[in-house]
Amino acid sequence: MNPTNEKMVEMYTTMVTIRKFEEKIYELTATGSISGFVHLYLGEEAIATGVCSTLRVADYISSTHRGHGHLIAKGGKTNLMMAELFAKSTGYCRGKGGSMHIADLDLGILGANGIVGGGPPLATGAALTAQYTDTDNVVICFFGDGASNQGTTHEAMNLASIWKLPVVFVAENNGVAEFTPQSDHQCIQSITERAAGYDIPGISVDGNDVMAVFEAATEAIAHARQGKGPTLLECRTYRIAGHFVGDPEPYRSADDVKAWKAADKDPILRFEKILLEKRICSQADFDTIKQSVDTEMDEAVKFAQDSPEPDVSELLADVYTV
Amino acid sequence: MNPTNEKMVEMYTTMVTIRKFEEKIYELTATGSISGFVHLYLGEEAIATGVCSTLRVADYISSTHRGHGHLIAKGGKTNLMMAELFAKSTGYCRGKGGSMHIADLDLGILGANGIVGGGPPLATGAALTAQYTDTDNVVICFFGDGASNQGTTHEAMNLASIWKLPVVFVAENNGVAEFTPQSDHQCIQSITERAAGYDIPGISVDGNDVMAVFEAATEAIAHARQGKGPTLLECRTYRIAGHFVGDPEPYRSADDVKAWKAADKDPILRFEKILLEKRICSQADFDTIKQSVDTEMDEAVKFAQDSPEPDVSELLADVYTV
Amino acid sequence: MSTMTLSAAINDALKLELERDPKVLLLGVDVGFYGGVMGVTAGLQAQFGKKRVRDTPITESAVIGAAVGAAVTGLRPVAELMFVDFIGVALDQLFNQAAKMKYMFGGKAKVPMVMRTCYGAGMGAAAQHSQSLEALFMHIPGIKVVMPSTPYDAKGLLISAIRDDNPVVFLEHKMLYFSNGEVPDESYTIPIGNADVKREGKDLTLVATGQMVGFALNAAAKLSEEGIDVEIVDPRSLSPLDEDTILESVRKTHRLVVVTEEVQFAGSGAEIAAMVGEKAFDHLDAPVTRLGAPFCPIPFSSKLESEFIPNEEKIIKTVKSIM
Amino acid sequence: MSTMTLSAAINDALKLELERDPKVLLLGVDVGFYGGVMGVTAGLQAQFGKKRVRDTPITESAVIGAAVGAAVTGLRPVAELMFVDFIGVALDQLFNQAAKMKYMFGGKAKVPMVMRTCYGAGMGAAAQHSQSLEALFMHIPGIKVVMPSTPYDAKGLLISAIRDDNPVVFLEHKMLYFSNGEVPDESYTIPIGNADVKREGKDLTLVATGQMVGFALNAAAKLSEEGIDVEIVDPRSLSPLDEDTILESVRKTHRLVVVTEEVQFAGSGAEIAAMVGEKAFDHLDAPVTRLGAPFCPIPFSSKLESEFIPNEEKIIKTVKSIM
Ligand SMILES: Cc1ncc(C[n+]2csc(CCOP(=O)(O)OP(=O)(O)O)c2C)c(N)n1
Ligand SMILES: Cc1ncc(C[n+]2csc(CCOP(=O)(O)OP(=O)(O)O)c2C)c(N)n1
Ligand SMILES: [Mg+2]
Ligand SMILES: [Mg+2]
Repeated sequence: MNPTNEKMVEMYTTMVTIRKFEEKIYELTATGSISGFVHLYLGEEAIATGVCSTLRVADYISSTHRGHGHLIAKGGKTNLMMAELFAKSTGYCRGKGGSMHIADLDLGILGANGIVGGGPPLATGAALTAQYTDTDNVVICFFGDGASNQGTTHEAMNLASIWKLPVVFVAENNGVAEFTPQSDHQCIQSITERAAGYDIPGISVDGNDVMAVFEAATEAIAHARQGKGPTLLECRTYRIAGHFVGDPEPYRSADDVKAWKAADKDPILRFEKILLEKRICSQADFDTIKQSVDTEMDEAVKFAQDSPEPDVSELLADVYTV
Repeated sequence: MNPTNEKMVEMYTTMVTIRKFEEKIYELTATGSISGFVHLYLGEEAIATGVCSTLRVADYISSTHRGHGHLIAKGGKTNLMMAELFAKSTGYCRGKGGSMHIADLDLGILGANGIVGGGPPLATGAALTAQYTDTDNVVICFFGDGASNQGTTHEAMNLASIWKLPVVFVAENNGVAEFTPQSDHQCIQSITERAAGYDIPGISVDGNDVMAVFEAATEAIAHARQGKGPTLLECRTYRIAGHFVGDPEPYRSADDVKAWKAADKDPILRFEKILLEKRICSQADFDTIKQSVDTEMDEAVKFAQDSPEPDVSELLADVYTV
Repeated sequence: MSTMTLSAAINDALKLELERDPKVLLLGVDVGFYGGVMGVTAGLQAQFGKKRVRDTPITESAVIGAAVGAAVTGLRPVAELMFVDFIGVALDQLFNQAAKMKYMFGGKAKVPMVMRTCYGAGMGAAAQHSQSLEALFMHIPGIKVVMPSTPYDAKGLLISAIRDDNPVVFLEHKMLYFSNGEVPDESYTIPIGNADVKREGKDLTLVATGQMVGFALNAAAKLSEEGIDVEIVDPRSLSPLDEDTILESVRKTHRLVVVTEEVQFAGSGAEIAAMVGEKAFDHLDAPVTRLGAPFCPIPFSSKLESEFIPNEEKIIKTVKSIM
Repeated sequence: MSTMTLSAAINDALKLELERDPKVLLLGVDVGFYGGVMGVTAGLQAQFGKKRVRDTPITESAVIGAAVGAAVTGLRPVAELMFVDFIGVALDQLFNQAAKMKYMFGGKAKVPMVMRTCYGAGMGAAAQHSQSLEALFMHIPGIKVVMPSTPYDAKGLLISAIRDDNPVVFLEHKMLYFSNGEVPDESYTIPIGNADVKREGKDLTLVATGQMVGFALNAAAKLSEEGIDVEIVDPRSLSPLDEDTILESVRKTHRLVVVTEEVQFAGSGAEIAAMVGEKAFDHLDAPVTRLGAPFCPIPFSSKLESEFIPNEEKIIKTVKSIM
């Protein structure tokens, strides 16, 4: 199924929003306005966008330590995210969560997660709710190549498979787990080699091609909505940013990174080419979109800067529901 | 590679020893001489025997809650095992371990294990020692179909694969995990469907055919000794005993069990047929072996009965190495 | 009112809640068809079907995690961890996810789930099937830790736990499953966080948990013959801990013994003792004394295991040591 | 003697032991090529090669389990758990396998392994990367729990831990990595189980661990200006706990404050307080008082996080409250 032109413009806007959000965060972290452990999604924008563009608000996603892109793609508000990264009381978590714990349950965002492999079991639970309550909602479980080795991920895929839960396991294979190349952490090249182990479909796509991601995700999601159970969808990509902001990146060369920023690799440039070719957008349209995203970012930063810090009295609030 | 005739007689003796040990334990548990959680290996004798018959003393095995058969096959002394089950101070663990924790490190037995999935990580560690110290020793990791879902098992297979550790992962697929049939705990039929996920060989054999197990294990072990890494070897079998001694077995019919005790299924009867056909043994030989095993069992029980209980002063001994 | 076992009381609580609220579901290894390895969930799958009473693979991280994920999206799952000793393969989902979600998300989540599990020594089940690990859970903000000692308490507390909007760890002593008590037939709740004075007395306060409550009552009966009148406080939940009831009792008796089955060192009893030592210092006529298990894994041999578990005799001795 | 950071002292201990004993090897996520996410193992793979300093997949159960299996078969592995908060995915291998093996096997095993890990708040790393979980480990018989507060102690204790024939959990506070101290260049050991009096004093004993030791020293300097002479005892290991040194100090000063960064409720401080309350009851002139973190997950906001962590000011206030 092909997205409508309108949807494609929306997808482009989402990708640009993620890109500009992350660039802004990079800058603010490097200059000290933002602290804590921050992992950027730069270069991987097509995955979250391609997948989440086919979701409903009532669908859920579980995310990772590298969560900003997933959250934005699922509708997360950049000003509330920004305020959270600034540790302000207006932030998504009132300043208590930070980058690794942003959530918006009303939008179906089960939260970023500081534990590699923490998300997959949670995703099965949300999918159980979807199935149990007789909806055809689905759950997307994002995880990395590194996380694919974690036992919890295996357990979750097995549980989803045996219970035919409506989950799509989206393996974001950026070829590296923190600083360790994929070839040093698993012998397989494609994570879909593991799908047969759960008797579920495994699909591998170019994760920098948003159209390919969209198409594969649409299919996997339809499969899930029809009650046919989970799919393992691998999206091959590259992490343009270091593992975290501040990573000296001794494990790769600047040239490698540069190559992935080129027009034939960068997911946004590639999508621009398609949009131009199909005459859906002009260069001027891109500029307009970028400007509007820039404005959104500036406003988000301003919102964050102008917001108050949490009061120390909030330290003990919200440990329990009373 | 075929076993020598002598080896085959040895294998037969091992199988009979396991069978008679377990039958004795059943009787002693039912009559109250033995307490605790006891899981019997009845009907699965061909697996431990076929695999361990090709091992050296310096090779290691990691075992499970259903460990008696593995231990006996790896050379464990039935009198010391019996004394342990009687909780006597002469037992393998001086009465502190019981059925689920019998070990004999000198014989390469890393211990039974009360945790499903507890053994596989340990097995990788022993294999690391073998590799690190430049031996060509190998490690056998026994685990069940139920344990194949546990995250630790997945992690261990991945680690063994990426480090090319000399481990053979022996999946004892008896079609049931405690009281849950395999079809309710995983969608795959053969656990070898998971081998590709680690880029390792997966072999499935009839686990009630000791010759088939021996052959497949010999190959997998040779592969490991040559530094080529792990293999996943599935042995399909049936658990004649209940999950534990005392299990009312509501999940299966007496007829099912009976069918698996028949001459075309029972691993010992099947092996007898081969031994007779090949004229390696006569019925009289079988009787002699059985009598000698009976004697061994009687002696083991007597040894256990005559042995002293541990002194209460031993409660606090051996918590630490000093 | 019926006389029933603690196991039956728990079964009854589960049944009543399954009947009351369609959002309640049970999941765990063999909780369904077989009715639980200890028989606690017997009959529930037959009554409520496979959708609501679910057997799972042996993947405790996924099971607890599924309960957390289901809870945060609107259900009220009750997950069974077969033995508390198995928490080591699933702890993350409980202590980093369930416990912290609400706080990390700035209050915008609730996680109404229960993890039921059985604990305790006395069955010859050895080191990996006999532990008492309540202290581990107690130290984690965001979860509640409940530990009933009678069928009556078990039923009322479990119903409260299921209706609670927070993750609750519900600890069932395996040796208490077949202990009997009077239990109302209808549904009722006992608030989590209220200790219960199981025996009134004036000479010494004895705080006891789980199986130790019964042992303490027996010890108290014997001690009363010798003229020592012991008051027994059962916290019933360790987190939140009802400090007031404990302190009130100590301010009356001026003496405290804390008896727990867990390994004493760095156990739950340490918190109770330290708390009283701090908040009732001026009321104490003798050192707050703990009695727990010695610092070793749990041995298989029932002779050694009996020596490991605190018993009546040791309770009596400990009480006398500070009179 | 050189001035070096605690991180460098640990690196040095690892290097010396790797040089001394070919059975010593390191393993963990990114401990090799990258030198550890906190840089603690920098340069060791370059010096000792990939065989001895091994990067692993992100599979902590397999990593800790591999260390246990290697230890029991003859090696001396040092496994790194990147953050102590991750123990939830690997606890079983530590607490049911490593800790209990020797005992369960009737004494016929030894498990000479170290699990190094970093803990503590102060970096804005939020709820899943900032915890102090020493109490969980302390409660488990069969493992030792070491917690250095200075570069000198860190080096000597880590060398002891590596040579120890038991599983040792070695806890490194992330905010101390860059604290400096004098460290001998040669190899030396500090016995595990010996507390260190970090400051002598006569008016009050302050037991402090990890980062709190430095805070306590600063507080003591200020208190001494006001005429309060505090003695500071650093247990250095929580299991075994050097009760004698603590008790001796309390018998001299008659007052005790226990300061730990962990969540106070059911923490390691509870054991220390309860133990002293019991064994030095007659020597106490004031209630044994604990200062720890409040009962909540660790917040991201550095403003809230600072409020969470006990500090100099709170130490001073707590000390004064019982003078
Ligand atoms: C249980 C656990 N182990 C280790 C870490 C540290 N860590 C954070 S991200 C990361 C790498 C994850 O790699 P991958 O899953 O491929 O995701 P990517 O960072 O490439 O997006 C590691 C090791 C963690 N947070 N949790
Ligand atoms: C972590 C853990 N979960 C659950 C159990 C309880 N249990 C013991 S054996 C068993 C079934 C194991 O099935 P399988 O691996 O197929 O081995 P089998 O019993 O068939 O030999 C279960 C659930 C356990 N001991 N450990
Ligand atoms: Mg990756
Ligand atoms: Mg099985």
